[in-house]
Amino acid sequence: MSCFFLRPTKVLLRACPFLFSFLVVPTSFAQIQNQPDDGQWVMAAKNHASTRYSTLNQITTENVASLKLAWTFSTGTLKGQEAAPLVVNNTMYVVTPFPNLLYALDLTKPGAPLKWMYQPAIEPASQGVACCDVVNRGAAYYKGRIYYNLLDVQTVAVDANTGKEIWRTKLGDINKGESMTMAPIVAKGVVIVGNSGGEFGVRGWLAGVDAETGKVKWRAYATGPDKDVLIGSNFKPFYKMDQGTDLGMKTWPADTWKIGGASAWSWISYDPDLDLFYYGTSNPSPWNPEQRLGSNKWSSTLFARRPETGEASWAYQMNPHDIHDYDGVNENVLLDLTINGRARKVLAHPDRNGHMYIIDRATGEVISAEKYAYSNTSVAVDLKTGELKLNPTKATGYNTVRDACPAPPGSKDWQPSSFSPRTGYLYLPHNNLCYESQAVQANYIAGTPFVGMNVRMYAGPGGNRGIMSAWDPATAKTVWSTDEMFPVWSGTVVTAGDVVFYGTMDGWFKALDARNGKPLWKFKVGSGIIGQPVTYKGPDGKQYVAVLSGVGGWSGAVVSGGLNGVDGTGALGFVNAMSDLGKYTTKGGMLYVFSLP
Amino acid sequence: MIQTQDVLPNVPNQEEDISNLERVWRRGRGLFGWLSVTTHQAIGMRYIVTAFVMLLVGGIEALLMRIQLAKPNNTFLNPDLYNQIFTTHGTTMMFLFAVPMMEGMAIYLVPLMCGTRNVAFPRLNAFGYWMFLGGVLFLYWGVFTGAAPDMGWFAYPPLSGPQFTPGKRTDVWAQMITFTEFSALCVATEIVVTILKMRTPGMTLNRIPLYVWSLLIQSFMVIFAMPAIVVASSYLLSDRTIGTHFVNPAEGGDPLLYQHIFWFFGHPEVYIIFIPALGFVSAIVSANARREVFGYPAMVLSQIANGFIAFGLWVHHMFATGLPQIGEAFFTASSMMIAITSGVQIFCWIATLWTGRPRMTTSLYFVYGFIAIFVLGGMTGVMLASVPLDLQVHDTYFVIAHFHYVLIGGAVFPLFGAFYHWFPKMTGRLMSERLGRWNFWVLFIGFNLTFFPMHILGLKGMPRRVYTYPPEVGWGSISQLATLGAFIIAIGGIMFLANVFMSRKTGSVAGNNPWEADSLEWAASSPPAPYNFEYLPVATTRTPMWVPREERAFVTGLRTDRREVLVTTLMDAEPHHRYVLPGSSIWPFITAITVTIGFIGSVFNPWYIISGSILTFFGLLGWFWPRRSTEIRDEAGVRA
Amino acid sequence: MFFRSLSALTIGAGLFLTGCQREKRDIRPSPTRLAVYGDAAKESALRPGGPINPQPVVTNPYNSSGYDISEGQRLFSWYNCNGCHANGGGAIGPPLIKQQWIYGGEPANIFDTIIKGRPNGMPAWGGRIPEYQVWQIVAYVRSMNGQQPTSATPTRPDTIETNPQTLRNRTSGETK
Amino acid sequence: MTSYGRAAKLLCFAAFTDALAFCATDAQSVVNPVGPQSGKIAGLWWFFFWLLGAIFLLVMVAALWTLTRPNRGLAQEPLEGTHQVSQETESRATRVVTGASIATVVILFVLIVASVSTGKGLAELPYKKNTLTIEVMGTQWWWNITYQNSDSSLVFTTANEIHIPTGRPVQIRGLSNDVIHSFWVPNLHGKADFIPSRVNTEWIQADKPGVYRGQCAEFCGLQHAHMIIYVIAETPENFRKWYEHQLQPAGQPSDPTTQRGQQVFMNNACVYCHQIRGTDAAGQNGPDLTHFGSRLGIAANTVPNTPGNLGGWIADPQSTKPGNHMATVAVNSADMQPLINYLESLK
Repeated sequence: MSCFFLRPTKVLLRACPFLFSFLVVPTSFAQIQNQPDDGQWVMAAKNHASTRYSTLNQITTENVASLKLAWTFSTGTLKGQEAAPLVVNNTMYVVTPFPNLLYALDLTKPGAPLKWMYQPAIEPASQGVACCDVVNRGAAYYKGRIYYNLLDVQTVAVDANTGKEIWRTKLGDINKGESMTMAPIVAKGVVIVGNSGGEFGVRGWLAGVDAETGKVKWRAYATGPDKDVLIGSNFKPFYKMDQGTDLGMKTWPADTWKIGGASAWSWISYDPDLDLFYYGTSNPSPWNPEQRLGSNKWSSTLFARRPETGEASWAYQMNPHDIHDYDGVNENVLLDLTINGRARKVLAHPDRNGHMYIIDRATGEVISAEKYAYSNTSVAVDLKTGELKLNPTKATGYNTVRDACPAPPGSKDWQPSSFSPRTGYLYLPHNNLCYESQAVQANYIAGTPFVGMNVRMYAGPGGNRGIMSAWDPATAKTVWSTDEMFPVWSGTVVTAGDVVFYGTMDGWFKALDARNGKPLWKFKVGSGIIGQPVTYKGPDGKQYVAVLSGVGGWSGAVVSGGLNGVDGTGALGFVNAMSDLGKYTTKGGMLYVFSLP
Repeated sequence: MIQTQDVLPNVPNQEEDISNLERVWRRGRGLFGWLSVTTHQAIGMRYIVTAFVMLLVGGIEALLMRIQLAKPNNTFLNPDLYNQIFTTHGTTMMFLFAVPMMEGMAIYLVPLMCGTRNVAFPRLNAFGYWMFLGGVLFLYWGVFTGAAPDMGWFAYPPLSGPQFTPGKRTDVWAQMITFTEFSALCVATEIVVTILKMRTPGMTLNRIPLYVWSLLIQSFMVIFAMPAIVVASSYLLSDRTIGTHFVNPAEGGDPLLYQHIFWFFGHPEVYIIFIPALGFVSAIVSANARREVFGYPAMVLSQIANGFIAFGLWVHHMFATGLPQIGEAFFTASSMMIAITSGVQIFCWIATLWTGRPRMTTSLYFVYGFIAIFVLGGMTGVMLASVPLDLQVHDTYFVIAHFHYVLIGGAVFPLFGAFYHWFPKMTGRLMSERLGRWNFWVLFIGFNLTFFPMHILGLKGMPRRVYTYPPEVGWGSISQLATLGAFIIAIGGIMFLANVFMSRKTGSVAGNNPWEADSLEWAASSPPAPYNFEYLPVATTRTPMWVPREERAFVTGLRTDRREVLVTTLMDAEPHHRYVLPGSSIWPFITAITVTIGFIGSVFNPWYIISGSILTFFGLLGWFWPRRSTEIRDEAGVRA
Repeated sequence: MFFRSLSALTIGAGLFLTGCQREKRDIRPSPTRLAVYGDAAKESALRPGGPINPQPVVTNPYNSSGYDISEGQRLFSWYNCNGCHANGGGAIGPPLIKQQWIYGGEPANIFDTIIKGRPNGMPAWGGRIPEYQVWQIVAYVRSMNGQQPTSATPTRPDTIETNPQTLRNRTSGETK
Repeated sequence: MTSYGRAAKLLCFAAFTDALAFCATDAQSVVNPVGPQSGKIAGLWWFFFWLLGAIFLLVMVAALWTLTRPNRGLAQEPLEGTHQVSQETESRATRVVTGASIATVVILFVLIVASVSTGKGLAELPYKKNTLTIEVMGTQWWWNITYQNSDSSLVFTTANEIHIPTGRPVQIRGLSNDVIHSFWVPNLHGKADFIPSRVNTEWIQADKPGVYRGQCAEFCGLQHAHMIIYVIAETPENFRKWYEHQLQPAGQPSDPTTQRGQQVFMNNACVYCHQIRGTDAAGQNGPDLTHFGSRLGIAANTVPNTPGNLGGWIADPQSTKPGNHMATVAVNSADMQPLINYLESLK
């Protein structure tokens, strides 16, 4: 299937120079190595290209073994801590899971004391519509304000210095099952946020909120007629299967698109040159595929849109008529690669279905889509038509399907990967889960789950439930990989010191050699890690690594929700694979910050 | 000295022998004695009486259903009650009436016809009866406490499964199956051994009466078919009580597997019921046509073929489940094949009547009724074997009509004939022939009035097992007709009961052989002595009773001071050795109680299997406590 | 012999007529069910001024019938209870197989929880689900904890194995 | 009317005085075929009926003949003393019985051939062009119906009533949501069992417009008797109109009463189980009510769809159909009429 040729000689990274005057614009691979970034962490994915790569290089493969705990901070909450702390202007901002507190910690003082705390007005009932723990994936900093989402479908802007609420906008209704857990990004003065609730039969949307006023500038639904999806004359999907009018309505049985899911609950990347941002939509609702015949556009779809108007430029549906809950929401890492001697602006999208999509981010053409993890639900992606060739023996339905891999959380769920231009590798924290399922008639009651599938997950081949691996987009091969007992549900960060950091659900924070995956250092924290590690340069000039510990999320719900492990179908079937988690970790909510002595 | 046998050999010590026999075979006194009985006449009669009571109960249930269906949108029964009643009706008729009744008749008649003193395993025989009674009582405990099964007598999962039939209703049904199948297997075993090893000398395989042949075939069928239903009901029971997944498709089980296993039993079950009835017909025909049944080898061979083919056509109960066409064609052909073997037997009987001198007794009336009804049922059976026709009439009143035609026509009419035929043997008095003919005509007319219209109902689209129907479908007047017929049948039943009770008191005394019939049971007195014969009669021809008295032979030399019988060889029935049968014992009853405790308890708590087993161990300990040697290898004398 | 066996049968049949709650099927709910639950459904063990004597007890009218528990099981999925509580193990909502109840585990407490909702995500179903159905759900929820007669409790649904009681012996997910 | 139909009349006149009841209603009749499938089966049926009927009569005549004096003992030999028949008589009987047995074999062979070839004929329909696929899901105790199409925007769900165009082969794709059900519309075709976790298909075609009644034929619990389905065969033109109308969401209520009715519907447990497209109600447990007003019956066609019946059904579902799964919802008397009006307005 290797009809293309990749060479890693020219890998370009794009950040967003005009937003942060203090940022140096890297224009070439060489420059990145030479020109250090500012050592801050202003958005969850580090930069708009979502590389999670820091040029800080104090911590290296040689000295990482002597990394020591610098200080800690308790978030005061015990649910899954999925957020990335932000570091801007010597202040660290930590967002907690529900009740979505925002802490500002003063890094200039020893022990980083609390500067202020913002406690939003939030509806506690919203906890009942959060499918997979009441997590929050972080905030974004822009022009002196912290923007983040509240579980009860509100977006807030908080003054970064004082902790005062500047505006708070209600964007949806928990009584329709909507919630918000994603980390927003800000592009061209527009805060881009999306809803969660693919398991509640919401109608997915992504909204552009004016950063200044909090007014909704546009809202792009993922289902329904083209005008709702903000598909206009400039919409040019690359593949025929995605072309046509009102597909968001016509690819559904009558009126089912209104409760068809396809929420945008995860990552957004932005390319300022093309002026396009990229995000994926979630699974269609309900999971039971028999209740929604058709390709169910635009669920499990990658969208490219303009930040100012929300207008769609192209779309590519990775999993038409998704039958395995393969959300398309995973991160899109924007890379500039030279392929077949041609410089191409691409995005790398490790999808839940196990394929690593390398897509031309200007046109939406799939350049390659090799499998990066074990998958038997699909065969391959046809690059001519863009279609995913499925394995019919693993198609879910009213019959029982066993040993379908990957399981609904996919080969990789939301847990973001990182990319090091130094090695040219993507660092993929991912899962190794298979499952058995049987569809049952799902009943729609607004504000309650709309799933219709009995699921039980278990470890995939090898018996380990998680894998940390490095993927070389040049050769489309895994370079190295490390097995983990539990799914690697934390994000990763890679530094110019060639160290990759990630955490495990049994509570180890680990550093690996980015080149060969050799374990270099590990530290046992209080609770399992599912957060996104970050690295920053402190006011003292030292490089710090920070991560939130506190197990939870979909995978950790068995501990954070106190679930009973005897019922394997708990947490949408994840409990079956995780019922022993409680033996290894307990609930927690603690920030750990490390530095060299 | 009371002589009971019609002819006695001229041997010394006759008086002593007879008084010995009287003493040795005497039943114990009081309740204890009653519970300890192991003689085949007593056990057989208990089966017959219990099964007859079940027939009446099942009949009452049928009447309740007919009342409910007599008019559209009737509210006489609510659906819950109706479902319980039709399930109990089917279950009762199949498991608690038909099979046990045939078994009871066999237990009563086979040793007599084979010219021996008792069945091969008298205690097992008693045990089998108590188990059967346990099943009866358990099911009707359910009926009276609202736990009657309500998922149809074949209990298809998932409807019968834990999710859709809450409570203990299915469990009661499934465990009742275990009880009755246990009992059926006990009976089948002892009948087979009795027939094969305890025939009187001279009764070679080709001299066995056709009735005994039918029982031999039926018993083998029981042995092969019943384990299947025990498996099916155990699957169901363990799915329900201990959470297994035999028939849960989602966990790799298969509801169709249950159907296959069930019908692998269920279809032979029909033949298990009516093959003995064909035996009745043969016996009645030969006695009343006053010649032996025409085409003895053809009769025997077609019965055996029936027995085999019966196992190869269960799938015609499942044509609508969506089978591959080639499989359907195979089962169509095999299902129709049974018509050949059945046809041959019908032809033979007609030929017998044709070439004989029919004496129109009531039992022969019932045989003619049988031929009319059964042949019609056979015709509809051929229709049901055809896949396209079956798709239309399957699970409709057409099928109801069909199987009542073959089961009532094929089994109950011969059975009534058999009652009239053997009643004098069992009680010593003849039943009233006059009332008998009335009885026949009322039953015959009532039957056809009830069930013939059901063919039409089926063609008009009435599915079975509906508790009511709206007026606009136009089933009302036909249903009313059927209900009327059902009450006429009930009148017929009452007439029969009246005849039984009156004749027991006032019927004319029968004598040993009122019909001048041909088989050996007529050599014994009416009713037979507990030991059947003073001296076992020897069969010198296929029709030993038509051998002139002076030419008859007897077995002498068997010891009479213990329950000694003669074991003969399988093929030629040559004397092989003496065997002492066990006498009365309370242990079969006690063991049956312990097993019952285990079975019933396990429905509520699986641990009862353990405690029941331990108790049963003690029961068996008592049962098998060593006695003196039972076997004496010694040729018994045969004396002409 | 005939009569004796007949009379034995009759006496036996008489013995059977022992009542059996489990099989009761009240297909039609009674039109009204009045009850004051507020007092009985206390969620705290502290009773200022000492305990009230005698304690008012609210019993579930649909307590021990297999049919009602099974109806409760059906409604548990019809009303999407299993969406949040899975098959008792919990997911979005807390597990229902447990010793400790956040808001009390008495029938009246569970009834209250369903009707009124609870602040941290439990929806208030009152005003829509008829009362008799709530009681049936209560009976089913309690049956998950073995608080109903096991003989009346369905052992598992006919889907993939989701019943905690039969899952208990499975491996805890470490290897498979 | 076909010759079979005439024969049916003949049969019922001959057999029953109550001919009217038998012949007046034939909307659920095996012997009133309106399509190729049921036509072939009915043809086979009459072939079997006449052939087997003749054989039956023959056997009866033979059996009764034995009762007539001249045939006692064929050759009038004395039997009483010896119970023996002469060799000659015996061999004559042997010849007759052998002949009859051979005839049985031959006839059965003919029947098997007829049956199997009809079976093959029934399997022809799927090979025709321009087919329509309808997914029917049996549920305790109603039918969920989804019209399928490769263009999913033409897919919609309704309940308990199938409309089909005449002259067009229709594939019924059968599923079950709980226990085994059996789909049976006798005027069109035989049964197909719908078994959980399996898909069973059946091909039907109606050549004559009309309303054909069918009902579940496999016992499925308390309300097995009231699991009725209507197949309404229409001209292709009418069918297209109906189809297009069904695709539309429910109309918004225009007058205050129906508006109030919609509110009542939304405020009660109704929304937990029923869907009305175009509103927020999207429950899937019960039948889709989007175009409820246009349907023939209520409660899986247990009773005709009249306002009175609807009121009774909502007020006390357990009296119309005891044991059914519809919740008894306390709708106060002032709200009942608006609710009925609203539901009946969903044409």
